[in-house]
Amino acid sequence: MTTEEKYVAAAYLVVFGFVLLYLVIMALKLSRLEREVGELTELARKRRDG
Amino acid sequence: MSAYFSDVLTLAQKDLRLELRVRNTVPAMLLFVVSALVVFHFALPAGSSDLAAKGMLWVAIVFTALLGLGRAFVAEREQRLLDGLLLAPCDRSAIWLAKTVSVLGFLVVAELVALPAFAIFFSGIDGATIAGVALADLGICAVGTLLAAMAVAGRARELLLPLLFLPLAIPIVVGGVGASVADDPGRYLGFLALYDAVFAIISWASFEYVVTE
Amino acid sequence: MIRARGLGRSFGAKRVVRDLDLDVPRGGFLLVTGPNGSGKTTLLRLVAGLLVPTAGELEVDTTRERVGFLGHEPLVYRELTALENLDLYGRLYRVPERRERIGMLLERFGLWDVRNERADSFSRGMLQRLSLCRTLLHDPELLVLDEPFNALDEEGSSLLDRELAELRPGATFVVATHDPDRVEHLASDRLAFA
Amino acid sequence: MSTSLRNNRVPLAAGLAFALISAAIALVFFYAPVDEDGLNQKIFYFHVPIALTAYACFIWGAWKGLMHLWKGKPGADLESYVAIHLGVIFGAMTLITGSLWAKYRWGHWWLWSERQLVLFLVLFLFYSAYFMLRFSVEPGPQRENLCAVYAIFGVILIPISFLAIRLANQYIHPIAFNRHGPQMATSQFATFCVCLAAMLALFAALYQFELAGKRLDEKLRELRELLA
Repeated sequence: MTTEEKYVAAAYLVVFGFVLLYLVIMALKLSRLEREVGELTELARKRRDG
Repeated sequence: MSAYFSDVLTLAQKDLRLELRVRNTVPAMLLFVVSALVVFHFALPAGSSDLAAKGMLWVAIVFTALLGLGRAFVAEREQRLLDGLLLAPCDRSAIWLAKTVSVLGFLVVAELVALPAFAIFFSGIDGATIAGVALADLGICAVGTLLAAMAVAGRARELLLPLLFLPLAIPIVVGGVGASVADDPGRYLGFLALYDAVFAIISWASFEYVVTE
Repeated sequence: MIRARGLGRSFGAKRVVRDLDLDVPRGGFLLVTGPNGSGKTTLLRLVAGLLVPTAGELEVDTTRERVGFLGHEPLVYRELTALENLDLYGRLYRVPERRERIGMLLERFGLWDVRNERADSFSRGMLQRLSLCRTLLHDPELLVLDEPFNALDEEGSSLLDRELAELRPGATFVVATHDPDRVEHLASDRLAFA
Repeated sequence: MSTSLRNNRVPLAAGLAFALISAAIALVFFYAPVDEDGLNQKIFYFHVPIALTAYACFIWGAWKGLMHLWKGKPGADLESYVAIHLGVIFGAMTLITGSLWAKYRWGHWWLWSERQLVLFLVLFLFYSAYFMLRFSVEPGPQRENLCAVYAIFGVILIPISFLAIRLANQYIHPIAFNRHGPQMATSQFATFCVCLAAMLALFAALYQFELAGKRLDEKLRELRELLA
């Protein structure tokens, strides 16, 4: 690759790096939400039974 | 209208009386600005131009103002005294205006010492610089007072004010430094006046929201 | 005078006042009781307009200049004298014949002799008396009093008893206290926080 | 209900963003001609739309802030926060791609004469302080008001700072680089427009996505309180 191409590639990588990072953060958040919903469901179930 | 200004006067008088009685803010600002100028002398290597020193003057002014602004709501913050003022029937923007006026007064006193000190230590000061300082003071105090009221609502208030204030102070520094070093200070003074007008109006209009809990 | 429907106020995730319905007629006296941290102070600050509700609605049928609020803090400048503090508030509230009224109140609450002393030299009880002067200064029609007997000695308390009895017919009251027996005979409505 | 309608916007916006970004990349690399600046233009196609999108985020955030103060619209505070949050992310991307561009074109990582870049630095600092403000105040009506006021200050700061930086360049850097190369060809302009649309769609998708997540958070908290 020429230097020119390297810079262009770097710029694009930065942008997509950001988007991917965002995706990872969102995935982590999703798993947290899932866990919380699970806990709450458990709580609700206990209430119904108890 | 006259009722509004009499409220402003009453509140500003109160700040002045507190300052005269306790003498906390103004002496600190005076000492700080002179110390800063001395530090700047050592920060500028030999052969630095007078222009660089003029830039330093503006740094000193902004940070001195920050010192005063940090103290602006101390009396009200301790023991929730702001509640007392908010209960009163006066328009809430009058509280902002009065505080702006008193901080402006303190800053001007500090500059009455700082500018002659600068002229003695570094180089002379021309009319454009003085006009620039006067216009910049208005903007600094108008915006700074609002931000100080914001900062006291937060937990890390001493830390918060400089962070909020400095990005907004950049245009003031540009206008001020431009007015003191450029050949045609007019456009820089005009810019400062524009800044003052725009930000004074929105600070005035938004203070009520800032103090609503 | 005061009407609340589903009134709620939270601080962060903490709901201090929730789903409260309240009606206090003009000339009424609402006695608010409850343990520390149960929401008494929050309710009083809501009524006085120092807080905005986060849920429901609250109507208080008066204007800011007719509300007298006595809170935990005396709301006086420590570095100013008693007279200067009352003068400041007197000006802001545009009290007619300010000097006479201030003098009369200071006299009545036994602060006339210390009127030119700074508030930071006052004891807790004296500060409470000064704060009462501030609250009554502008002849309010709605009195919001949070622990008014706090820090008052026996003399001060009976002074306040007399004052409340005198004001009772002409004003609406919202009073929070740990010591409900003291004002029980004045109350028309009661609200107990759990 | 409006909630389900709102949730439907996420896949719609995401799909649109995906399609537009794919089209943009294809156009940039296979359609748009390489001009005499070399491949420089290829960075420009994403750098400038990202910068414009960041402005759009800040303006949208301030608009929502104004709606909060003016109309007291519920949820406007959250929307304003999410928009500004995304604005800061797009702003950071602008700074990094701009810095790469500057290095490539002029051989320096940072150029104070590059006005847009300096403006973004100022805005980046300003909006970073927004987060400090937001997270040092307890959630509640006061925080909502403070954030709304600060967001409105932000959009006023944008043109004021822009002017200030122009003025500052006159006494700091008298010689400005000529930024405008030759006129863009029609094909280049078309590519640029698609890139801009792609970035705006990306913003819309992330915005809806974040909002849905935050609303879900709030509902969960409420549920937890109800069950506790």
